[in-house]
Amino acid sequence: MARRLAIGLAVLLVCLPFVGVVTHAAFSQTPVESTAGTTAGHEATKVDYWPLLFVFALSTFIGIGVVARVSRLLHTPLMSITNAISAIAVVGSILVTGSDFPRDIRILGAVALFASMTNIVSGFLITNRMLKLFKQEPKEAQHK
Amino acid sequence: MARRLAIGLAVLLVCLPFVGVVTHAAFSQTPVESTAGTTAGHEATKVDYWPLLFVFALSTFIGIGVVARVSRLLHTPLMSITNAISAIAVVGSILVTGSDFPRDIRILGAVALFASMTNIVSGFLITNRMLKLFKQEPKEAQHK
Amino acid sequence: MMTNIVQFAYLLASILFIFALHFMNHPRTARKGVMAGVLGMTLAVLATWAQPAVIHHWWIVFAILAGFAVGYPLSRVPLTAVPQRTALSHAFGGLAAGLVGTAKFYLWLRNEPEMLTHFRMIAIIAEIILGFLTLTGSLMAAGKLQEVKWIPQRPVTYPGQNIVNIGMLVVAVILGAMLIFNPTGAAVWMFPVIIFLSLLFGVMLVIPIGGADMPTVISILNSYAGLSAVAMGFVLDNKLLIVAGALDGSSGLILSIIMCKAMNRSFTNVLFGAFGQVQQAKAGGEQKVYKAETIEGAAQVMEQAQLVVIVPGYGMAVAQAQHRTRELADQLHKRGITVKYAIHPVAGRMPGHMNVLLAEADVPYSDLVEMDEINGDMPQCDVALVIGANDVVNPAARHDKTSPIYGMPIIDADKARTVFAIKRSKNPGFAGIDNELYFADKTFMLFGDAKQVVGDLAKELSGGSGMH
Amino acid sequence: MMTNIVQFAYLLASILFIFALHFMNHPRTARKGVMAGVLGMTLAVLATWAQPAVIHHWWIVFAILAGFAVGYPLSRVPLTAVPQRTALSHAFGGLAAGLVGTAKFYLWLRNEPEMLTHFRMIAIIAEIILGFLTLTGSLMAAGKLQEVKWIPQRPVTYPGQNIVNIGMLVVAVILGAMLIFNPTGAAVWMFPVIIFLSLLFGVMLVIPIGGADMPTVISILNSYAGLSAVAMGFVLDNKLLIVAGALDGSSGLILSIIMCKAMNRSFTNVLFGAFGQVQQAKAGGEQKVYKAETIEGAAQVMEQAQLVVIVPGYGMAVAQAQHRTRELADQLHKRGITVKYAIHPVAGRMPGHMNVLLAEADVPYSDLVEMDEINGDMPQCDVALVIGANDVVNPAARHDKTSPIYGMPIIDADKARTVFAIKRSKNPGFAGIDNELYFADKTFMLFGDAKQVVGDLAKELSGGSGMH
Ligand SMILES: NC(=O)c1ccc[n+]([C@@H]2O[C@H](COP(=O)([O-])OP(=O)(O)OC[C@H]3O[C@@H](n4cnc5c(N)ncnc54)[C@H](OP(=O)(O)O)[C@@H]3O)[C@@H](O)[C@H]2O)c1
Ligand SMILES: NC(=O)c1ccc[n+]([C@@H]2O[C@H](COP(=O)([O-])OP(=O)(O)OC[C@H]3O[C@@H](n4cnc5c(N)ncnc54)[C@H](OP(=O)(O)O)[C@@H]3O)[C@@H](O)[C@H]2O)c1
Repeated sequence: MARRLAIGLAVLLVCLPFVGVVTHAAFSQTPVESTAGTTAGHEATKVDYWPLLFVFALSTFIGIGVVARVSRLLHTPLMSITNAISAIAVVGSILVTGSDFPRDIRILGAVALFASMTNIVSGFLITNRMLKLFKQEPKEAQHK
Repeated sequence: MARRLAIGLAVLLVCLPFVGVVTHAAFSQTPVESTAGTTAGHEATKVDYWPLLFVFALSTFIGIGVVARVSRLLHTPLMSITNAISAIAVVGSILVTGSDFPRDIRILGAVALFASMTNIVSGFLITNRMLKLFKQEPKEAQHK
Repeated sequence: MMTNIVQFAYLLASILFIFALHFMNHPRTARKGVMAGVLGMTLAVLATWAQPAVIHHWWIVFAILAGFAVGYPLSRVPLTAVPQRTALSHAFGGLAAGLVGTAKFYLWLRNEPEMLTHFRMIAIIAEIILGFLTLTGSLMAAGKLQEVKWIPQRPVTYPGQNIVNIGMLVVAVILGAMLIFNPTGAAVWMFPVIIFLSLLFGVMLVIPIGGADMPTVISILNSYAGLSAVAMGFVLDNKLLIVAGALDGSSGLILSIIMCKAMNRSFTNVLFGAFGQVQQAKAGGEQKVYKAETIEGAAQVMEQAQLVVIVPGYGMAVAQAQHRTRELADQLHKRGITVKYAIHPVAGRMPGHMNVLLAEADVPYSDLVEMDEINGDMPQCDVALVIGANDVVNPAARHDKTSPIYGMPIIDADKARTVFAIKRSKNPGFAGIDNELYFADKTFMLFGDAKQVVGDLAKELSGGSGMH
Repeated sequence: MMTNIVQFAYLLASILFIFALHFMNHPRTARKGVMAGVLGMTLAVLATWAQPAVIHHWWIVFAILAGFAVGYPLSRVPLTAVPQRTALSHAFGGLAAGLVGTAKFYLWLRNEPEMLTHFRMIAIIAEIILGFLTLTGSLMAAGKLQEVKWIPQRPVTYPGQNIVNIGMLVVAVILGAMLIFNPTGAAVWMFPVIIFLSLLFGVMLVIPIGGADMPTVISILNSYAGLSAVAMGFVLDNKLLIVAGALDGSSGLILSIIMCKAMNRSFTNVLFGAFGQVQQAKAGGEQKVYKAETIEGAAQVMEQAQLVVIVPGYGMAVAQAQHRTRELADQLHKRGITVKYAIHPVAGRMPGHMNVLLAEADVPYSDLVEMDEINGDMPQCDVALVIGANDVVNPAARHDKTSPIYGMPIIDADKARTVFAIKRSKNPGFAGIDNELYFADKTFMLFGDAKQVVGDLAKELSGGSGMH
């Protein structure tokens, strides 16, 4: 159970930031003021993070619900499509690369953008390629 | 199809406010600034409504997903529990009733609070009462 | 600090509500669902109450106590009255939403008109229109289900009705739109007008709808109530309201879709179909003959059976015959006869109606078989005992294109070797049409009140020793 | 105005992503899912790009083109290399998240340190730790799956390993915590240290894990990648990132849970179990004898069969034998023999691995039967043909409490009348244990490369006329 303990710790540590967010949130003395913050362009100092936490919680529920019902046949394509979707980091990368920031920052952004773009392209293409393979014989097709 | 048309119109009209929100949102000239607005106590003039729209969209998905999998046996209890849950209007009512508002406003609030409280109490109690009725015979209990 | 704790509580509450509905997916876990719901609601109330802005605690206490005082009795109504109760509480829900919206509007109008942004105005208008039409609509529905004297059961129609109704709603919405663009101007008088129109629309919407369509109407109003809560959430910038409201809204929507499917009818037809008017044409079909049967006769036939399928309907609910039905089943069980209950999704007057009633009579839910499952076994069924069901076993739905219920999936009672049908009279069911099943050669009528007849059957089988 | 359109686009994109995953619930709709995903992603990219803040368009164009240049070839890899590719792209994902986090941190540090609120710092630290450990971890995983020379397949362990690893993570997190409370102070040097520790931890985490556990590791890293996207969303106050990230995170989580269940092992055991080391104790069991069989003999037996169940495993993947397998099945079909494929949830090296390979060989997915379904039919099965599967058909899992795979649900190949097992050698499978199935009386080994052997079988059945 030394192991159980170890893993417990590990998991906790990985979740810690999120735990942190919430607890910090719940007990920070600073009154929360918020911001449009919707374009990375002009962000005010403080952000009202509660809506974000709501969005996070809700979409996790959706994710679990939806993925749990994915056909077993398609678990490999599932992995590659979520792969492509998680490349949504592209949004952040574009903002960092394209905005009027110092060059070194933007280089980081450009690399990130390249990496995410690679995932998007390869992820969706290979998923599609795999799905094309799944056929159903006509006879089966009827009584479906 | 005069009817189809009629209903179409009706549905549209009912949804209109929501369509309204979104389209208005999408094309309003006013730059959006936002607000803590999290306690009805002190709200700034403008609210960043996008998080709210996200929350709405996401929870609708969850709702549909969850309800669609409710056991047919329990559709009546389902109706009464959603009933109780929709009495969440109690939150608004409390704020209107309890805050330091002119008396007439607070009277409206009090009535609302009374109404929602009625729903909460009767809704949960009757649901529980109905669910208590659903039994399963031991023998069935095994091969479940 | 405070804000954060409150928000945290709201987040937890939202999650608890989701679980509340999730747990309803099986009777075994369902009661956990109630617990989750109660917990979430308590959290929400306390968190809100705890806010510094809230100072008039006595007002709150009294309102809450009043709520308990009325709510508790409302939760003790007999199960046959559940549909009415549900409708009634939708009315309350609509009322609450409407009032809060109104209060907020006037409050801001007086003190901080700058708060009345386009966005909030849209939300407020939506909230009051939905809230108040739900109020009156649900009251009408409750009345029809309770069969109150002065509310006509049968649809009330007049030419151009739909146009008028839609017209009203259009006007309300147009006024609303105008208000949105200058809420504080001279147009303020429109606000009460909108309220009035919504109230009126609620009544007008339900009047032309037949009593047995009320369940569908109720669930539609259910989702309106949910949407009005969502709107309130937009007004108050409160995410919990939005989540809970959305859950409610989608549940109402899905239930009404399920019902419409089970009746093979469209929303249009339900809302504007004036369904359930007595069909004059068919009323003249008196040449057809019913074969009545005696209790004794029926009992003897049943004794010989191996598989008896009981098809309960609205009649069983009206007659409160569920307990007697269970007794009858027990008698048959004693004789080693298998008894199943065939549950049509829209049997009775609300979804799952029969399940609750039979569960009340201690029928294990494993004996309650859904329509699609049982229809497979009907050919092997020796006796189908139809207790106060009519439309849901009307074969016309299968072949008679002219019938108003054509295409509605039914329980194939007519496929059983013998059919016994219990009803009081020769009157049609809610769809207002004759049921050829009753005239079939294999069918024998047992006229009388369901409770009475079923009780007698049970007694007969128990050799006169059954209680009554 | 702009803001609103962007937000609107993001909302649509979020919804499209949800549908993308939803459509994956059946092969028939799955490709719609890809469309939805592509659409959503395009929307997101365009909306972001369109923002006025974005001015250096050429940079973006070049980065995107480079992405295409690398991404396209990566999408053409042979299907047997899909696991590696997936791992590799998780590495890219982690890299992107880490870099954006780093960029944002230094940007704010220089220009607007007041932006580095506690909340944002927490999010940034989470983003970089998760991002960078995903990067190196996935690279290691990819290496092990690709069986790169200088990355050991078998777990590398040393005493106190877990302590060291956890220790590293602890330090990283502690440093992070300190940074959070004064990001701008002298402690800034900690930031690169944290990055370094995360990178190191990623490597250390994966080194002690055996090659065949990589799929589980990959999906765990998958959810980390998702979570880091979520963290980025918090940093940038961007809801779309949060939604997409959360979807990704939960999918990774669920897949790893499914796999662990299918192997009856805990996360702990996978991450810290150093599973798949060669068991010395068992290595000495050479007295047991294999009965080899000739192609001709096997072919004759099969001709007599009515039901043949093919159990594919990792070996089929390695040998690329799926097409030959299909040809063999065709030959059997010709003779009116029913052929089914028994798919174990963790056969091969990633979830659904066998399904994709066989689908590639034009096997209709209606012939791919899940473990639980097929096990019912195994007793009626005349011939079970095990093609490069080992652990997933090892009966020890059912009864031998000492076996490392004890309790793992298996395909009951041993219940078939006759078993033919194709493998190259007497080596154990990934679990590193002998498989008593191979020593059973009813079992006959066909030693050799799967592609070769299956091909020969097909040829034999087609009377020597099969191509090769
Ligand atoms: N459940 C839902 O959610 C829902 C929703 C929307 C619409 N509906 C509609 O409601 C109808 C339900 O069908 P159903 O077959 O259950 O009911 P039904 O078609 O309304 O027929 C009820 C039958 O019970 C008999 N009855 C009434 N009181 C009785 C008593 N005290 N003792 C014995 N018999 C009695 C009536 O005949 P007598 O008057 O001669 O006794 C009538 O024939 C369907 O048309 C359905 O479309 C249901
Ligand atoms: N799929 C997943 O998602 C996943 C995830 C985590 C863990 N795993 C683990 O991976 C394992 C999968 O089980 P499995 O039975 O599919 O594979 P396995 O247990 O690894 O056995 C593969 C067998 O194929 C044989 N083989 C290898 N190359 C071959 C070739 N070219 N021609 C013929 N035979 C060949 C090997 O024997 P020779 O070397 O003698 O040929 C070996 O016995 C399970 O233990 C599972 O727990 C899978």
